[in-house]
Amino acid sequence: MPSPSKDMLLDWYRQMALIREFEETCHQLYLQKRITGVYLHLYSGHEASGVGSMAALRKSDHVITAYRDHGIALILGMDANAVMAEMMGKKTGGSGGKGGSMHLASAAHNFWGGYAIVGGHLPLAAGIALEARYRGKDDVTMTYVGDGATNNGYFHESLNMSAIWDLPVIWIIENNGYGMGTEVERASGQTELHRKAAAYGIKDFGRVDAQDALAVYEVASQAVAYARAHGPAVIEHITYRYRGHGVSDKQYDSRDDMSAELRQWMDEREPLKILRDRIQAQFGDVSETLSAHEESARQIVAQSVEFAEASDLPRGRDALLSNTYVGSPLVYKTSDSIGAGSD
Amino acid sequence: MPSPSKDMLLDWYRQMALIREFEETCHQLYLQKRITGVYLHLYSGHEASGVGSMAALRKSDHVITAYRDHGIALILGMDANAVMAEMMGKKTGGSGGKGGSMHLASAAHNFWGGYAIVGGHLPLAAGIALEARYRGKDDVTMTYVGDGATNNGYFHESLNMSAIWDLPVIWIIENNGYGMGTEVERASGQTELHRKAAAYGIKDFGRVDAQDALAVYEVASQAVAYARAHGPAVIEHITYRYRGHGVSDKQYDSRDDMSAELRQWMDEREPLKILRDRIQAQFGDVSETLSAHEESARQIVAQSVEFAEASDLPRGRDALLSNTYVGSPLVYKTSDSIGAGSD
Amino acid sequence: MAVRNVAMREAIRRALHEEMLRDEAVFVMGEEVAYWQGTHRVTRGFLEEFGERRVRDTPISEMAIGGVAVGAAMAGLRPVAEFMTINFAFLALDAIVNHAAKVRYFFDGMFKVPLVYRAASGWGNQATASHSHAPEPIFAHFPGIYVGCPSNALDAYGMLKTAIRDDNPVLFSESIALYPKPSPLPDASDEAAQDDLLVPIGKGDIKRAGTDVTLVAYARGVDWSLQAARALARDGIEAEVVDLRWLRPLDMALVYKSFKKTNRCVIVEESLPMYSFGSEIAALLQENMFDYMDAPIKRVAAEDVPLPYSKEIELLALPNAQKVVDAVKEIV
Amino acid sequence: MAVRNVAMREAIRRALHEEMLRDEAVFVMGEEVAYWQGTHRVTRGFLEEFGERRVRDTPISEMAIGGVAVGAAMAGLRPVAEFMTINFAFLALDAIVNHAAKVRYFFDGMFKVPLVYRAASGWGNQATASHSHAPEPIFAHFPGIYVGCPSNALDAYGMLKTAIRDDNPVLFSESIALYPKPSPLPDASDEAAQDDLLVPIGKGDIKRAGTDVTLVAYARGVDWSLQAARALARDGIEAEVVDLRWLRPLDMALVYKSFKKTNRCVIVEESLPMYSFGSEIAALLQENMFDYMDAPIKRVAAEDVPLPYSKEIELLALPNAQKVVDAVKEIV
Ligand SMILES: Cc1ncc(C[n+]2csc(CCOP(=O)(O)OP(=O)(O)O)c2C)c(N)n1
Ligand SMILES: Cc1ncc(C[n+]2csc(CCOP(=O)(O)OP(=O)(O)O)c2C)c(N)n1
Ligand SMILES: [Mg+2]
Ligand SMILES: [Mg+2]
Repeated sequence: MPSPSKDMLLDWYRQMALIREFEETCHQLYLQKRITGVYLHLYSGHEASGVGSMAALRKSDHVITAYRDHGIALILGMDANAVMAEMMGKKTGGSGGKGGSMHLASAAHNFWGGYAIVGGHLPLAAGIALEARYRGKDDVTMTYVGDGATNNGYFHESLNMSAIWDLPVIWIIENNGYGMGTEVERASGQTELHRKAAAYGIKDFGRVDAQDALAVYEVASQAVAYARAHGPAVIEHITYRYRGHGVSDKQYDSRDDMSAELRQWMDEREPLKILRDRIQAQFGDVSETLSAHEESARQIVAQSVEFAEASDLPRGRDALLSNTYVGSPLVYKTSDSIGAGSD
Repeated sequence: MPSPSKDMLLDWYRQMALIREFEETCHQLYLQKRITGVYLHLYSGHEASGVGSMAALRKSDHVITAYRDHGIALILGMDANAVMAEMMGKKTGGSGGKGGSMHLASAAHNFWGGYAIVGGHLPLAAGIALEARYRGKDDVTMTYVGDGATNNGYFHESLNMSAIWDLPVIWIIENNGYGMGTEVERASGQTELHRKAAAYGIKDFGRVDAQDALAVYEVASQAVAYARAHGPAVIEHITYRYRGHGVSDKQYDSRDDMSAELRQWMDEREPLKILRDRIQAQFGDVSETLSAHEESARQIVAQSVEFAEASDLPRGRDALLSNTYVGSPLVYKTSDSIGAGSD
Repeated sequence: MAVRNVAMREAIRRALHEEMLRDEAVFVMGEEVAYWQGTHRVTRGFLEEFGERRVRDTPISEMAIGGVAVGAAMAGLRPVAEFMTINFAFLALDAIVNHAAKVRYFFDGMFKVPLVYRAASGWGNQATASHSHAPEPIFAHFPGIYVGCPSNALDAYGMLKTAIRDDNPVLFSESIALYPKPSPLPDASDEAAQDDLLVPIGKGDIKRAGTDVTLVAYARGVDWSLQAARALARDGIEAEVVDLRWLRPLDMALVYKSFKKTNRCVIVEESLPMYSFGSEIAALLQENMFDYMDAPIKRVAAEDVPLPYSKEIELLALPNAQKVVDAVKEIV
Repeated sequence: MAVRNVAMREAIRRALHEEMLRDEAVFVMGEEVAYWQGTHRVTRGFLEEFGERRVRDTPISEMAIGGVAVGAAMAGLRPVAEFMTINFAFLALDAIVNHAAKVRYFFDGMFKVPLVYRAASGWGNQATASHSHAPEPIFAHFPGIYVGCPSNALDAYGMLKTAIRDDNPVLFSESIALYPKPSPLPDASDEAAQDDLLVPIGKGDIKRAGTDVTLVAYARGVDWSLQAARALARDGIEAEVVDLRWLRPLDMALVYKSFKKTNRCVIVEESLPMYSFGSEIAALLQENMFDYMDAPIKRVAAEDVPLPYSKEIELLALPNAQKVVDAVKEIV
């Protein structure tokens, strides 16, 4: 693995600043009822986990995740306008306003989506990786999965299938300490989540401090190389969610111990600060560039809000029905006097 | 663990001889179309696995298994007549003729049943163990699960739940090398199945040669003691099925390698012979007693066939409908002009 | 006895609370029921009062939630197992219909399975396609289990208590949209008064009397039906609203009695339209009330599509009172 | 072109085989489809011919079978994923209805999901309660997927080929009881002749013409209906048998056309009766054909119980031709 260049590191910072700005803006918009969906799970605090690991990928590789997907979409290069418009359920949203916060995707970026059923995307990841194996391509599928999700049957069956079929999946367990309100320790008999790999004979790349983008990148690079050549890999990212489980997670701030915990993470393990320090330690003062990135993030996100608010809503029955199926919608109505098949 | 007495060992032999006779008779009856169910999974070859492990239990402990359940029922002391009558779908069967081969149970023996959906009984096992924990009893639940079933989501979720709730379950993986026609190596990324315990932080009691009832007993005793005091335990039993997956497994004998494999197991690792040798090595010639047990097994099973064949079938709509619910059957008919609720 | 307006959520909480006090075998388990105080706040305060033994957080393991409850019930406890939303109960379909509902039958009555599965159901809050179902009829397709779906605080209270006390498995589906809705519930403080409020399994209820058309509904459909009935009354059409309350078993006697009077019927449900509640009730009516039918029976259900995120088209897909009014006007 | 009698199992095998030859993206996966040669022998010989890459044994992991197929289809393959029996598809309900059927909608058309789930369905062979379902209507409740259920070799052949070629997910349910049944299938050896046998999605079929009563059925219900029709003919009653073939979408035009002629209908299905196929068809008929109804529409389905092991009571629970005859006689 080549050590990342200065430009590369600066670009990571750009990505992380964009995510942070985007997520915090979403949070504000939600409080202002300008984003109205009941589910909105933010990636604030997780930035280095996504940025550091996806930096190990090449363009033809694949990425899939759960509902905490805004950051992933932005890292892969999805247009902030399309992402923000999706939050507001607009026609110009990445998913035409039908998917919302939990269902971003971009075929053009090999981003296979955000999924709302815990664990539901894991066999899809294996299936996407299977296509690569089937066709003899050496593209890998990077798959993000929460700590809580590792307790679901989907996790077990998907990882095992990836093992026996040698599927090139990097299973990244984003361990942010909680599934909703449940600590890892209360949910998993094995609390070192990477060790679950042993149950499938999958190569275990251990635990990584995922607030440190460089540490993440290093392990991810090894795992990607391994997956490309051999088969599945597991990595555990230790990270933290800054905004609770989701925006409707109201009790979050009411638990004092949790607030202290959060404060400590923000003070001591803030991913943007850690990266900034790393860059400056190696390359000297780059604060101007970083400030420029922060400023640019503000502009991009502000503009995305304008774009989204100016965009049209999907309207009417056609918009509702379209894309239920490929081809004619074949819509059922109780009062239809003719069916779909016969003319 | 006290070393088992001569009487105890002789009784194990009695149990094993009874099972073997029962199962081989079932096989014949199936070929003669006197047992007609499409599913009939025999315990021949597995005898020492069940006998040795359940010998470590006390009466108030619990047992649950999948569809390969005849042997388990007989070991627990279910009347052979009731078991055989169930094979023939008779009213006098243990499950009134409704359950058949895959659904034997006996509340009186704390035998919670045979279940047909692979893995489906595993959370039930955890639930039964939960009742003991909940009520402060130290009874354990011995749970048998096939190698193939360990790849199912039920396995994962149930074992994890048992771990975080410290449930007194002994998870015995009966690894007979195959799930239907699939070798363990082609089905599980981790082929040392006991190592799956690590994914749940469950105490791993390792692999046992389960053709040797004494070896089985020894490990089971440790695991039972552990479970009673602490929580779940995993044991892997290495065993073999003599009659293929089930009686409808026709290709079984057509695969030459398999037949050789089977022959080798029968020649070198026959559980009844191993037990006989163990007893005689320790206590001298007991061939008379063993022959008597074999003879008695023949009589018991022959009588069970007579009993079953002489028994009545459940007949009529009442028999069909009864025990769908506790209380009135509340049967729905499309043509009913009154419903269940109102009078 | 004082009668107060109480949110349905609160009525459910009260019923559960009383049953836990009454019977030590009753316990709750599910995702976030304990420390988080329940995703829908139904078990608020329970952990503090009853402790970790009887208020059990589970991992995100729906198959195990479904199945552990079966084992515990067979062994003599009375689990109330919560699926955070009914969508996640899809992952437990096998545990529910092939185990909870069949264990008794497999073994010809050897075991009882006195459990309740609670689940929050419904759509309309931009939860998007995989989180937007009211699939009660799917579960009620299978014999061996009962399915209850209350439409107000009083019913929720009486039905849940009955469900917990019954020796059969019950799927108890709670409409998320109705959780905050206040409706009258007596302050029954002693056990006798509480028992008077029990709702028998399979017993429907007339929620509004009328003579011109029968509206058959459950859960949120009752709300839309009552709104529609008020609107229709302004046009001189008196609708009778039959709340079946239980999807299994069905109190068809009540429906037939009403239909004999009105000779017209619209069925209202939140679910998808095909192979659903409306299908079954319409089929039963035409078969058993053929001579009383003055017009085709109409059905109002959700549109036959997955649910989108964007609010406006989401609402287009949902049934509402106006759609009920329109359907009634087609047949009266 | 020679027409031979072929078992439905063999017709399915042939269709699958031809599609695998025709399109390299088509592959099969499932429990025991490869080395064991398929539990129902549908994939007999496939492993030898196509190799492990395209004929993939899976572990006993239904959730993953359901979901891996979705991912592979999104990525451009055309998986034919087998559930050994449809009962096990309960474990994959979420993968099927919340992923396969909804991925396209979530992302507003960004992806296609061209997969087929095959499953062996039905009861009557003492498989007992958890292994005895014909639950196609449950899956067909959900939009986003098609559901096909052939009743003979020719349909099975043409429908499966269409399903594999279609860009939408299809649940293809194969009646175990019909697998061995021979029926005519042309020896279509060239592609054009094969294509002539394709059955469009959602297209029903008249399996017998008649004037006095319409029997609406699918899969095994067609068999019972045809038997009943022959028996009824001896009494001078000419039944028209409509085989819908697809439970989603429904070819109601065909049913209505027949009903306009016969004015009477009995619906025949293997499934449980509540919230099922008969419910939906009866509901649609009474609503859209009200003026043509000369009698109530009758339904013949399984008894509303779990299935017992013992043969005699098991058969009591099952529909059969005599029950169809009896139902017809109540209304003609
Ligand atoms: C099958 C299923 N069960 C429950 C839920 C509700 N739910 C949504 S997110 C979540 C917690 C997931 O935690 P984790 O996997 O750690 O991911 P994180 O939110 O921390 O990123 C739960 C329980 C769901 N969406 N799907
Ligand atoms: C969920 C489910 N999938 C598939 C089956 C069909 N099936 C029955 S037994 C079996 C093999 C199980 O193998 P294993 O767990 O090793 O147990 P064994 O039969 O060897 O004792 C399969 C695939 C089933 N009954 N349930
Ligand atoms: Mg988490
Ligand atoms: Mg096995």
